[in-house]
Formats: sequence, structure tokens, C-alpha cells
Amino acid sequence: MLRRILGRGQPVAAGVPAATAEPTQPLETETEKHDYAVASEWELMWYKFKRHRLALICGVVVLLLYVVAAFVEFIAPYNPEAQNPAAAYQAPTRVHFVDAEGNFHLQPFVYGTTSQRNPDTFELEFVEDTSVIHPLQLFVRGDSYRMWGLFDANLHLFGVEDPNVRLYLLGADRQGRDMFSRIVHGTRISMSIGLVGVVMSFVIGIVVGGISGYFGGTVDLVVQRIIEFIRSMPTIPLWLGLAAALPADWSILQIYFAITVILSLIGWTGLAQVVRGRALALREEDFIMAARLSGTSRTRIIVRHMVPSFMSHIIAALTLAVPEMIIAETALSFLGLGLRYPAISWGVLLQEAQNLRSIALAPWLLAPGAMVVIAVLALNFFGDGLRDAADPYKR
Amino acid sequence: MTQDETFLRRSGMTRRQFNLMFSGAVAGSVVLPTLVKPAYAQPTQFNEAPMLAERVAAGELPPVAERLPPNPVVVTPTNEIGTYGGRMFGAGRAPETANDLQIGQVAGLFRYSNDLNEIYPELAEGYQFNDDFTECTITLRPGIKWSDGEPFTVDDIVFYFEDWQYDSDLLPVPSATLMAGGELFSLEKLDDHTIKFGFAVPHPAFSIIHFSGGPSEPFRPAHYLRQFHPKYNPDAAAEATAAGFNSWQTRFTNRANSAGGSFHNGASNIDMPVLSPWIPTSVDSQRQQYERNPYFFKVDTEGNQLPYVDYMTVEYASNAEVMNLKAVSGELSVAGMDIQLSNFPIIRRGEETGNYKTKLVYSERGSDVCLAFNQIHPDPVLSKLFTDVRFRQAMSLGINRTEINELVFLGQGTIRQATVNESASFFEPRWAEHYVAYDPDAANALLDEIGLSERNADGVRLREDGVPLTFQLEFLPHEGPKTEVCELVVKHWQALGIQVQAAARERSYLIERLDAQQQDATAWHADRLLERPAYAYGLIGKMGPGGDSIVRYGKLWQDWFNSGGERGTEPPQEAKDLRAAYVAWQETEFGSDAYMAAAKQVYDLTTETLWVIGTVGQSPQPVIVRNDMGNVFRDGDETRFWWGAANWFWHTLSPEQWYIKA
Amino acid sequence: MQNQTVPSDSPLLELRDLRTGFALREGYVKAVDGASFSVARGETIGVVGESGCGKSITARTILRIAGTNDSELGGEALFRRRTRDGRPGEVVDLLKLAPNGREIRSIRGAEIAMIFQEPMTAFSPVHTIGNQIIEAIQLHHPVSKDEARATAIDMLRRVEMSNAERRIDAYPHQLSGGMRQRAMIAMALVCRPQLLLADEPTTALDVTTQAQILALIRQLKAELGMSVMMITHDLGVVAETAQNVAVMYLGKVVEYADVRALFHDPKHPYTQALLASIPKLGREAGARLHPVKGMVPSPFNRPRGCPFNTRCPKAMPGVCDVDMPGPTTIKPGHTVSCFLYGAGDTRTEAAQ
Amino acid sequence: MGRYIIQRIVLTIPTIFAISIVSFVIIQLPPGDFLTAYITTLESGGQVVDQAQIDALRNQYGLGEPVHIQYLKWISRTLVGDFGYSFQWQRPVSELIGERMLMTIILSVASLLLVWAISLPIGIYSAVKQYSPGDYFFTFISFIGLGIPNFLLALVLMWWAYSYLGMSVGGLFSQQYADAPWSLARVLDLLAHLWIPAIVLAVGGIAGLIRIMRANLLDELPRLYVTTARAKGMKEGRLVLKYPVRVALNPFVSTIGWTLPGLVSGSIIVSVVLNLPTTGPMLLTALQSQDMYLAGAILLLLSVLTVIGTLISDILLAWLDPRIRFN
Repeated sequence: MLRRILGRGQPVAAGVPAATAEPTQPLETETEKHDYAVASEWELMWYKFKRHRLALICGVVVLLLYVVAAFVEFIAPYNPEAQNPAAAYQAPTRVHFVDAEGNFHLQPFVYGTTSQRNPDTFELEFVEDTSVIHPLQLFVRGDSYRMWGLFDANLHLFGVEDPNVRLYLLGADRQGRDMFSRIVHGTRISMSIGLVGVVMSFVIGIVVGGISGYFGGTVDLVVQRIIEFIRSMPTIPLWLGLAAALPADWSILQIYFAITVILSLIGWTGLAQVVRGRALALREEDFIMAARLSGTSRTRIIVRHMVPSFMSHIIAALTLAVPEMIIAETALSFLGLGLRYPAISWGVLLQEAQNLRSIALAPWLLAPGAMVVIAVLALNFFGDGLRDAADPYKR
Repeated sequence: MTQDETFLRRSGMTRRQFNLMFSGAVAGSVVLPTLVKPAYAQPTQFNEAPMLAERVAAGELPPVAERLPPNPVVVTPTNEIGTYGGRMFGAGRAPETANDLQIGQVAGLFRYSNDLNEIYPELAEGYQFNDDFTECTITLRPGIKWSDGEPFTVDDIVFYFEDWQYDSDLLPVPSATLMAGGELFSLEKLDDHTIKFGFAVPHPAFSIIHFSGGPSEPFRPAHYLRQFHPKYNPDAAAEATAAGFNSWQTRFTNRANSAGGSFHNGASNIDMPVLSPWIPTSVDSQRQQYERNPYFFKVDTEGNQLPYVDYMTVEYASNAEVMNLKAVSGELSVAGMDIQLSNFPIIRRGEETGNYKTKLVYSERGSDVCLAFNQIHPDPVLSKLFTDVRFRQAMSLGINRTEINELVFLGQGTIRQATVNESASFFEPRWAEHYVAYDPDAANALLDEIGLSERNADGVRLREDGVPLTFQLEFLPHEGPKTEVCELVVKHWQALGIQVQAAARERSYLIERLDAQQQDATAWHADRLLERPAYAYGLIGKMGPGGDSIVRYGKLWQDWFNSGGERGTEPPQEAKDLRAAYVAWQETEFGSDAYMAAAKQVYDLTTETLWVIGTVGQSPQPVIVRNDMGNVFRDGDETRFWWGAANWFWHTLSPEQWYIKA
Repeated sequence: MQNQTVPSDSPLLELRDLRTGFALREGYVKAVDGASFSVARGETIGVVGESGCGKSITARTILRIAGTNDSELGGEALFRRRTRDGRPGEVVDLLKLAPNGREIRSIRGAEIAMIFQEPMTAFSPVHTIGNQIIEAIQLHHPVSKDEARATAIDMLRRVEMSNAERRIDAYPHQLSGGMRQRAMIAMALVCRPQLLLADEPTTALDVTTQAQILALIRQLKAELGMSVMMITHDLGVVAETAQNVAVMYLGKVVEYADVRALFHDPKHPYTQALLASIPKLGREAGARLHPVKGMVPSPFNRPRGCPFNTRCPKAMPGVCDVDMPGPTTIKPGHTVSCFLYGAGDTRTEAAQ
Repeated sequence: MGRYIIQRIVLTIPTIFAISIVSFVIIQLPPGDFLTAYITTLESGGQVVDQAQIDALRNQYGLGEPVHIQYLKWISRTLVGDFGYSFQWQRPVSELIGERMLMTIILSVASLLLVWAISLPIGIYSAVKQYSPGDYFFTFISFIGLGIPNFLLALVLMWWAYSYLGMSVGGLFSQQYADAPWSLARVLDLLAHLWIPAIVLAVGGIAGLIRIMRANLLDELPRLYVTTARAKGMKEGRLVLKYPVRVALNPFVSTIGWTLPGLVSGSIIVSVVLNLPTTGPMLLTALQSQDMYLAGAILLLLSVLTVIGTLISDILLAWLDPRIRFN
């Protein structure tokens, strides 16, 4: 899987220095000169980015996902761990507008259900109790939670008032837990693990790649050898070995960070290559040369001049790496080496769903997979837009 | 049952008759016991499979009468006389783990009923203890041949013990299962078919007689394996190195189809002759192939040499879902060991398209997930808590077993403590019912009583040193729904105000922790709880003092016991009592009155101490039998079929008389 | 397709109010905004101006390779085609031809060829120059590969490339800059075009090579009897090669004259400014001219009126920043678009 | 060129050695060893296991020795082609790997070809028609492919193929052909089963390669040499294929080297889900059961393949790109 990550990194890196080396369409570079003469690189990026409509929409989706991740307790209608023996594998609750008598209601509502075990297949079978209408409501009091570990609350964005009626928007899992709430809760880990992992890759990648590209020569050669070496390591075994070696008495939080470190240990090489390519190209550029000639220290050159000059590019590369991390986390979870119960991530949820019963009879349990796809899609388009916007030599 | 009806009843009466028959024998000489007359005429004409008849005609094989022993085991087919031919398909998980087809087809010295309560002759015709149970004489059925045509004799048993199990070059520490009173069994070859075992102390619980952990196979083909042993072949070491092995020992165990010790390891060596119904013919990284054993020593009631089925193929499946799907799609002749209960709805729905029938069999595990608290915890506060029986009672009361049964076992398991199954002759229901009722109020009251009444702002109980009470429940996510049950148990306990985390572990890691006695609480299953293995192996099993495997809650006690008090930690009086009770039980004769009394003593103690807490046991296991398979289960038989490692899964169904319907 | 009959002494190429615009995402750019001049048979015309004033786009528009689908063309580019036996043939409006259609492709390379400023990047780095030259031949002539190769070697010899038999199999990066430009010229001329569009052919070269290349172009022009449009910002090059000169500024031809008139009697303030800063020969190669104060305005944000009024030292407020001056004929063959010399064909740029 | 190749070959030797050390360390990283892992396996089969006995066995297998001694023994034997015996399978490692190599290669090559056959044309189309509806469509599809976890896709496809196409489950052959000698019917049977894993393996790769091809080609399309070629009167389609695509393909060539071993390693999860007779699942179980000789050999093999692959693609790249060849 990571080969894919690396695969995307390298040719981009290969293409970049060449693209920067010679502007082939003087017309366009010059057209930009005037308008953006006073614009900072960031403003320029934003100016170009916002014209990329799809990327903009996807940026909003990404933002939404992070908002959800920040407020999971409030957005999820239930405690994601609240089991219910009467609702195992319950299909998604049907949200009605028209009641059993055929009357239309403006406010959507649900019916309560009763379940009975089929004596032949031992499945629970559910029957809607159409006698009582339970309207869906905003801001409902329900399961209590501790928000950000700071204060206790029990307000939820939406839900059903009657605590005996459960709303299963995306069905229930084998323990009768609400999949919607679980997916919402999974957002927090899944959306952040990529970010944290990428930030780590980023730090390693930018330092190593920057050094390699800035100094060139022997340093570059050695770093390139190391990168080649790391890339020659088959990734899955590497993950397996490292993940299996994690001390078992670590808390979920520690394991979480350890896993991100493991993912980024391999992921940084791609970024390092990009940074190196940019740095190599920049090294030759006038303003770096000027700074060097004027006796500015090397660190200062790297930090003040080189880093900002490829920052925009790196940001784009980061956005594209986050989805890879998300996928990698699901893969590790699948192998039973990633996060585990009681952590809730999309990968963990998918791992719970990867059995015959779920796929054949409870396909709603695969919904976390759809979330992964949505997040990856949004992040990719967003990152693509950023990359296009960040590249000063493209329209 | 499916067997030759010359069996021995488990009851004291028939067993004594059996012994009485032996009592006429002069020690040191062999007298074949006069067996109960079968209800049918012993077949005199023998038939064989067409594929063997061809080979006989071609001169490759001697005629069937010469291949069979003069007195072959006669098997009454489960439903009807079968037809020869065909191939059975099975699936397995890995080469070293047992699979449906392979596990069923082992030939042992004796054979047993499904609940293991009845014992039948097989390779051996009978056994006889002396009066004080310090000796046991086993008589082999004469004329049995290995699959290469060589005779099977007492030498093969002697070789197994003296040149392997007792050979300190191969196994520096012999298995505890081969000891009585701390000393190895002694062996004496009386003649080619009679062997006498001697014990340092009275040992009626002789493991070779009392089935446990697989059919008794205390033999290996000496004529084949001697070439790999330096005692018989001075070049064995050099040959081993040349063949790429670390040492002659690793080559020997490899050639003996084992990765080490006495452990059966599938069929990695197809060259070693066998006594079982099928011979492995090829083994590669994808499948095992078997072909009928032309020298197999059993016939049906019409004199047809068994097995009926010519070939078997076991394909490895890389994951359980593939195996389940293979079964549902009707690719497997029989499937059970890796079929998951959670898939039952889809398995039941698939019967028609997959052309199979599903039968529910019941785990012999007294508890499918049982829990144990570390009784020698390095943290004195936790240690004090865990060793307080009221704490364990509270934890047991706090588990909502009904919810577990509904959510994990589709409502089909049995709520019970981890104790012996009701098939045991001495069974008392109170053992299973002890503290199993869900009563959170009582549990909270007990916890308050033992000094856990203080709680912090989050409602978590505080230990006596003021720290929130938190610990981990560690388990291996294998062999049954451990994860699912532990997740629920932890929630139930959290509701009592105890911050418990369930932690799935990698197995070697957990074993290292258990060895160092560092765990808080662990979860595993309580198995071998049918009567006979409970008797023969209970002391060193999960219900023995200190526990076993993943529920080894008192490893240091066991060290103390085993070293005579030199190492380890001195156990509390209850543990010493339990050990004494087990030892006393094992010194009574199977089925005797003293035996019944001693067994009750043992289980009263395990129940009272509650060192091992049960949840739900005897879980149903769907097994799939394709419609073209005959003689697998008895038609219309509704009795509970026990299933598990203790009775070797399919083994008691006699796969050699299964056949493929035309 | 519009074919007109014109007198045989009519120019080879006549641009009438040529306009090229690009609808970019930033806005609409008028890269060429009404360029009119003609190229006579055998003539070398110089097109000069600062970077970004539409010289290259004019040339590319003629070949219809300016931009891709997002360009809008206007005006006419009348080109007299050559018949099969080499005599003047029908006249086509290049702008009316289907983009990348059969007819324009039969003109490209065969009748109008182009050479570029940077011969390194103008050759594919992964093909030998021979491969690329032979391809140019075979695109227009049904000859075998061997014949084409012989022609290519012959052409390489004519551009004075030593060891042509060996060098034909060289890759671009194996050649020096001058050699690459010679190869480029060989490739452009191998089909004996009527018109050569030379887009800053010597800018990237050192001075000695520059002179050699210019001499080569002059010589080959004479040999092949072709016309040359020499696009450059270097007035020295113009002085050396061209008969007539068009000075462009922001997509417009602001002054057109024969080379003598232009150098001795420049009319347009822009031309004058350019001449004022003419470099001495022997200046460092590759040095940029900064002849005029200020920057070329953004094409998105053209000044109202005369495009040069923002930088013009002689700008007349109220006049130059209101209307666009039309071309005024000073004398035959010398036109200038500036209010200093009359209103000409004045247009009010209300749209701006 | 010759010197370049020799230089590259010399450089690979220390890399391979370093990899062998790291592989060995990775295998040793998890606590315990094969025998501790083996106990529970045996117990699950109802075996009675004696811990003391296991400890004694540890010495017979040489598992009690320090890691560096174990490594030296292993590598010195490996160097002469003796990969040792698998603990888990109790069979020579070379035999085990050999049995699975053919299918591994068939599968990897099939999915690689599929990836290329689909992604290159789409990538070219997307670049040439940048920002067209078609470009957006393919971008969208390819990102979806990138976003679906491949084990999930494998599981769903397998279920779908079973329940709607009535295909046999997992594996690369139907039951009757599983062990049959090679024949036309068996090849057809293989093809009938190959498509699911090939698709699953290809989906992620396709997305990636489309993006790379598109980006690379977009970099090349505005280059001057493209304009030159156009100015020569070339047809647009031929022009794009001969010049920018050719240049844009070079980075692809440089990926061939590690794509194949990468596919082998990346296909582990898919192979486990689909029960494929490849080295992937074998490696996974070997790692999980700490069957170090088997795991070590496969890891080493993969790494050597990667290094050799990289070497080959470097040489191939040099052959394709004269700029590298002659510098």
C-alpha cells in the first residue's frame, strides 16, 4: 500500500525541478506579474485555489470532517459503546414522513421496533411499532459525555426524545451499537491520524530532504542511499514487525502515536524526495545564491529562504499524503496490528465488518468504508487543487 | 454407537468384568482377553476397494486378507453400509493446526464414545491394571500393519518412549503427562503385543487409557525412524546437517511429523508410515492430499475393508471468512472447526444452494470465555483485592451473561460457571450456577464491603491507596469470540465503577507476561471439561491450582508445587487443598464410589474459590455436512453432540466409515 | 476555406489586422491586437519589441500553434501557397483553416517553418536530431527512410555542421548550443519552406555563434529564395538582417518602416526609446534590454487610449489616454501609429 | 554505460546486506519466538504442552542463541543457497517459496499489465483534455479507487462473484483444476479466477498511475519540443504519443523495478482475503508465527528483487533517456 504513496511522490518530484527550470510560456508568466506583483505567495495560492471549484467544495468537505471530528460527542446521537442486545444487526432505521395512516408529517419521524429471534436462523427480526410516532428532533438530551475532557454534557445535535426508542441511521452492529455514532466517533482518530502522521513525515522529510537538497554532493548521496534502502524494505512486513513490537501495556493514545510514527517512518521518504527536488532546483536560483554570497548562515538560508519557497508545494503534498495515511491505518487495523478496541477508527470499524455475515446480511456495517472513500476523495481533490494553485508555473 | 460392540461400559460393573477377565492372566505372559461375543457373526470374507483390487491384480499389493489382521476391528456403520470411492474435500487454516479431515482420521490405541465416557478397543485389544494401580498392561491387536506393510508391534511403543520422549538428547525435559508421582512411567515389553507400564504411585488416571488431548498415539514406526536416530544410525547427525537441518534432533522430530516434543504436526512428512485410514500422499504449501491406507485394520459388518472413501484433499484457507464461504458454497464435504457461530444465519440460509445440512454441535468447553485474576500480582493493592474471594464473587455477579449470550452466542449458549460438563457422572448443577446470576446491586454491595466504597468524580472506585481502580483484561483474540465477550464483560465491570480495559494481545507476548506473572486479569476458554480428561488432566489444566495456558493465574504456585517448595510462591491453603483433592481423585479408580466423592471435593473447591470465572459455555457450533456425505451423523439423532479438542472433534464419528453417496 | 485570387506580385504573406486573444482564467488577453504588415517574397522582415509585446504570438498565430483551443483569432493572414511544381499557387487565409487540420499541417514545416530561441528544449531530448529531421522530411515527402536520411545529412552539411554523418545520430544534449541551433535550422529548412519564422534564433547563443548563425540564415535565405520573419528584441540583429521592420508594442504594430528609415528616422516614441538604449555590439550575451522606463502593462489591464501612453515621455494627456491612434503613413513604406503624427485611423477604445 | 552499471551493481551489495540485517531484526522484534507462538497453536488442537519441554526445544532450534549469532548462522547459510527449514511447515524454505513463486509472479504481472493498460491511456487522455468533463470523470473514478481499502473491495468482490456469478470462492483455481496438470482448460480456469485479484490489486495502482501520468504529461505538454513538432506539421495524436508521452513515460520505467516486488508485498492483504496461493499469505503467517527462516527468506527475496528491480529500471531508464545515458 505504501508503495502507492511512494509511487505518487517520486515522479512528481522528478517532474518538479524541470518545470521550475524554465518557464516555457513567457506570455503567462508575464501576465501574472502585474496582478500578483504585490500579492504574497499565500494570497496568490488562495487566488488560484478558489477558482478550482471542485477543490473548493472538497475543501469544505474536509473542513466539515474536521469539525465533526472536533465535536463527535455532540454530533453523535448516542454513546458509541452503548450496546443493545435487542438490536444486534438491526438495519438502518427508516425515517418516515408519512405515517401508517397515510398522513404526511413535515417533521421526519421514526417508529420504535421490537425484535424477536428467528428460531431457524437465530437472526433477530425486527418489527416496527407503528402505534407511536417518535419525531426526530434537534438538540436532544441523551447519553451523557464529557466534552473534551472538560465538562459534562448530555446534549446531542439530533435524536429521538424517548430513550427507549433508538435511532439507527446507519443501522446497528453486532452488539446493537449505533453505527452512525460509531462512525462519527471514528472520524476523530481517522482524520487526525493522517494529519499527525503526515506532520511527522513532514518534519523528517523536510529536514532530511532539505539537508540533502541544500548541501548536495556527498550528503545528498548518503541520504539518497538511505532513502533507497528504506524503500527497498517491504512495507507490510516492516509494519508488522514494528506494530507487533509495540509494548502491550501502552494506552490507546500511546499506541495511536506509535502507529503514526510507524506509518510516517516510511512515509517521509516520498516527502523528502519532493523537498530535495525543490531544494536542488532552488539552490541554483538567484536569490539563494545572493543570500549565500552575502554571507547569510546556512540554517538561516534554509529556514528563511528555502522553506517558505516550497512551503506551498509541501502543503499540497501533505494534503495528498493524509489520505494515504488513512488508508494505511485501515490496512494495519485489518491485519489486527493497527488500533484496536476500544479505540474507534474507521479502520477498526471496517475490521469488525470484514466477515461474511456483515457483507452478506448487514452491508450497512461497511459504511465506514464509504467514509474512508469520501475523506480520501475530498482530501485528494483538495490537495490536487492546492498543488495546482501552489505551482507558480502552471495556469 | 458406531463401534464394534465389544466395548467396555464405563460403569464400574462392566469395567470390573473387564479387569476380571484380565485377572486370570499370568503376569509377564500374554493372554488375550476373551471379549464379549459380538451380536453379529465376525465376517470371514473380506472385500476391498476397487482401486486396491486393481493393485492386487497388478501384483503391487498382497490380497486383502493378508493385509488385514486376523481379527480386524469390525465397525458398525452409523446408518448403512457404504460404497467405495470418491474424494472428500476439507479446508484447513495452516499446516501445523488441526483441520476437519485430518483430525478425524487418527488411529489410537483405544476409541471412545462422544462424551468419552465409554471406551472401545482399537489398536489395543484391552488393558489391565494391577490391584494397586501401579502397573497397567496393554495388549495390542496382533497382525496390524503399518501403511508400508511392516507389522505394528510393542517395539513401536517402546521406541516412542525410550528413544524419543525419554531421550534427554531429544527432549531434555520429559512431558509431565508421562509421569506419575513425579516419575516417568516405566516400560516393560512382555512380548510383541503386550507391554506393561509401571508407576511410582498408584495411577489409575493413566493418561494413555483416559483419552485427553487427542487419541493416544504413544507409538511411532520404529523401523522407519531409527535411521534418523544416532543410537541406530551413527551417521544420523552428519546426514541431518547435510539435509539442511540444525541438528539430528530437528531432523528426527521433522521426520516423525512433529515440530517438537510429542506434538502432532499435520502431515509434513509423507514418507513416514501410518496406521490411520488415509495416508498423506502429497503435502505442499497449498494442500494436503491423502489416499486410502491399504493396510487399514478395520472392516465393516459385511467385511468390507475401510475406509470407504478413496481420497481426501485438505486445502489451506488463508482466513476464516474464506473457509466459511467455501463451506457455504458447498465446496467442502464436512466443515466445522473453523465455522463461526456468528455466520450461522448465512450458513443456514445457504443450505439449499450449497447442497448441505447444518447441524449444531455443542462445545465441550465448560465456559467459552472464562476469566481469571492474577493471584500473585506484583502490585500489593491489586493482589489483596484479587485474592479476596468477595471481589471475585462481585465480579462474577456483575457480568450480564444473558446479554453476552444474546449478543455473542445468538442466545444459544449456556450460562454457567467454568466447571465440568453435565455429562460427567458426578455432576452437580450448583457448580455451574454458583454466582452466575446477574446482580449488580449485590456486586456493588460486595465491592463496597471490601473497601472499595470511595469513588472519584467519574464514579470510578478508589483503591485503598486512593488511586482509581483500573486494570487490564488481557486476552488472545483467537479460538472463539474472545474479543466480543471481553468487550462486554469490561463494560459490565465498568458499570460497577471499575475502570477495566480489554486488551487483545499477541500470543507470545501474553505468554511471556503470564510466565512472569505480570498480568492483571486474563480471559481464555475453559476446555477439557468432559469427565475423562477432567479426571486425567484436571490437575494441570485450567481448573487446577494456578490455572493453565492463558488463564494461568497462579504460575508461581505451580513452581512452588513442582519444585517441592524451593521456587515460586507458597500458595494459600485453598490451592494446597485443591491440589491435594486432585491428587486424591487421580488415585481413585475411574467410576468408583471413592472417585465420585473425590470429584465432588475437587469441584466444590474450584467452585468456592472462583479463581476461574465462567461466562457462557457449551456454545453451539454449526457443522456443515454436504448432502452427498453418508454415515456422518446418525439419522434422526437429536442427542447433544459434544465438540472440542477434548474429544477430538470429528474423531468419535469414525470418518473411516463415511462414504460418498452416488 | 477562402481562396482568393491575387496578383502574382502580391506578398507571400499579408497580415491584415491580425488579432489573437486568449480566454484565460484570469481574464481575456489580447496578445496580438491588430497587427498588419506583409512579407514579400525573398524579404527579411524584422519584428522587434520588448518581451511580451506579442511578437512570438504573431509568428505562432501564423502557424496556428499559438495556444490550443482557448485562442480566439481575428483578421486575416493571407498566405500564398506553392504549387506542386514550385510556382506560386493559391492564396489561403491561414486563420480560416481548421486547427490541426490537413491543410495547415501541409503548410507547417513544408511552406512555413519556424525556429526557436532555445534549441536545447526545442528538440525532444530523447530522440536523436536525425530522427527528428528525418521525421520532418517524411511528413511532407513520400520518401524512404534512407533517402530522407541522405537528405537530412545533406541539409546538416549545408548548415555547416561538421561530421554530419555521425552527428545525425547524436542527441540534442550532446551538441553545443550553436550546433543545436544549426540542427534546428536544418530541420526547419529541410523541406525548403517559403517562409522561415525565426523566433529569437540567436538570443541564447554567445556572440560569435550569434554572428555565425545570422550569417547562415542570410546565406540559406539567398540559396533557397525564401522569406524570413526575424523576431527579436535585439535591434542589432534587425539591422544586420532585415529589409523592413515592424515594431510591436502590446500586440500592436506601432511603427513599420524599412530598416534604414527606422534607424535613422524613428518616429514612434517607443521606437525612439528602443533605439536610445541600443546596445553596443560585443555586449555580454544574453543580457536583457531595459530600454524603456517602467514595465509593459498587464494585458488584462491595458491602458486606455494608446497602449504606450503610460510610459511615453511625449504623452499628451486628454489625447493619448483617450483614443487609440491609427496608422499614419509618413512616407510610402513607413507608417506609424501615434498622435504626434496625426490622428490616422483613430479608434475610440470604448471597450477598454 | 558499462561503468555506470558496474557502479550501480557494486552499490547494491551493501544495501542488500543492510536489508538482510534489518529484515532479521524485524522478525526478531516481536517478543517471544516461534516456539512460544507455537504453544497456543498446539493447545488449540487439544495438545498438552509442557513449558519446560518447549524451553529445551528452543536450544535444539538454536533459538536460544544471541540474535547476532543467529543472524550470522542464517546469512552464511543463505549465502550458499541454504534457506533452512520452516518451523511452521517443517519443510525446506526453498521448496515452499518455489511452490508459490509462479502464481505470485503471474498475479503480479497480470495486475501490473492491467494497471498499465488502463492507467496510461486514461492518464494521457486526462492530460491532453485537462479540465474536460472526461478528465474530471476519470479523476473522480481514480480517486475512488484510491480511497477504497483494497481488502474491503476484495471481500465484497469475492462475495459478489460467489453469490451472483456462482464462482468458487477464493484461490486461483476451481476445485477440479486445483491440482491438475497444466492444460488449456486449466489456463482458462486460472484466467476466470485471476480477474478478481488482478482488479483488486490494480484499482489502487491505477488511480496512482493515472495521476502520475497526467501530471508528468502536463509537465511535458507545454514544452517547446512539442511546439517544434507541431510546427513541423505533425498530426496531433502521433505527436503527443511520440514526444511528450515518450518523455513522460520515463519516470514510469523507473518505477518498474520496485513496482513488482511492491505488488508482491502490497498484495499480502488481498491475497489473505482472497486466499491466493502466493507468497504473501505465507509471509504473513510466517511473520505472525515468527517462523524466522521462512519469513527471513521471503523478506530477503523481496528486498533483493526490489534492489535488482531498481537496478534494472535505472539501467532501463538510462537506455531510454539519452540524457542520463551519456552523462
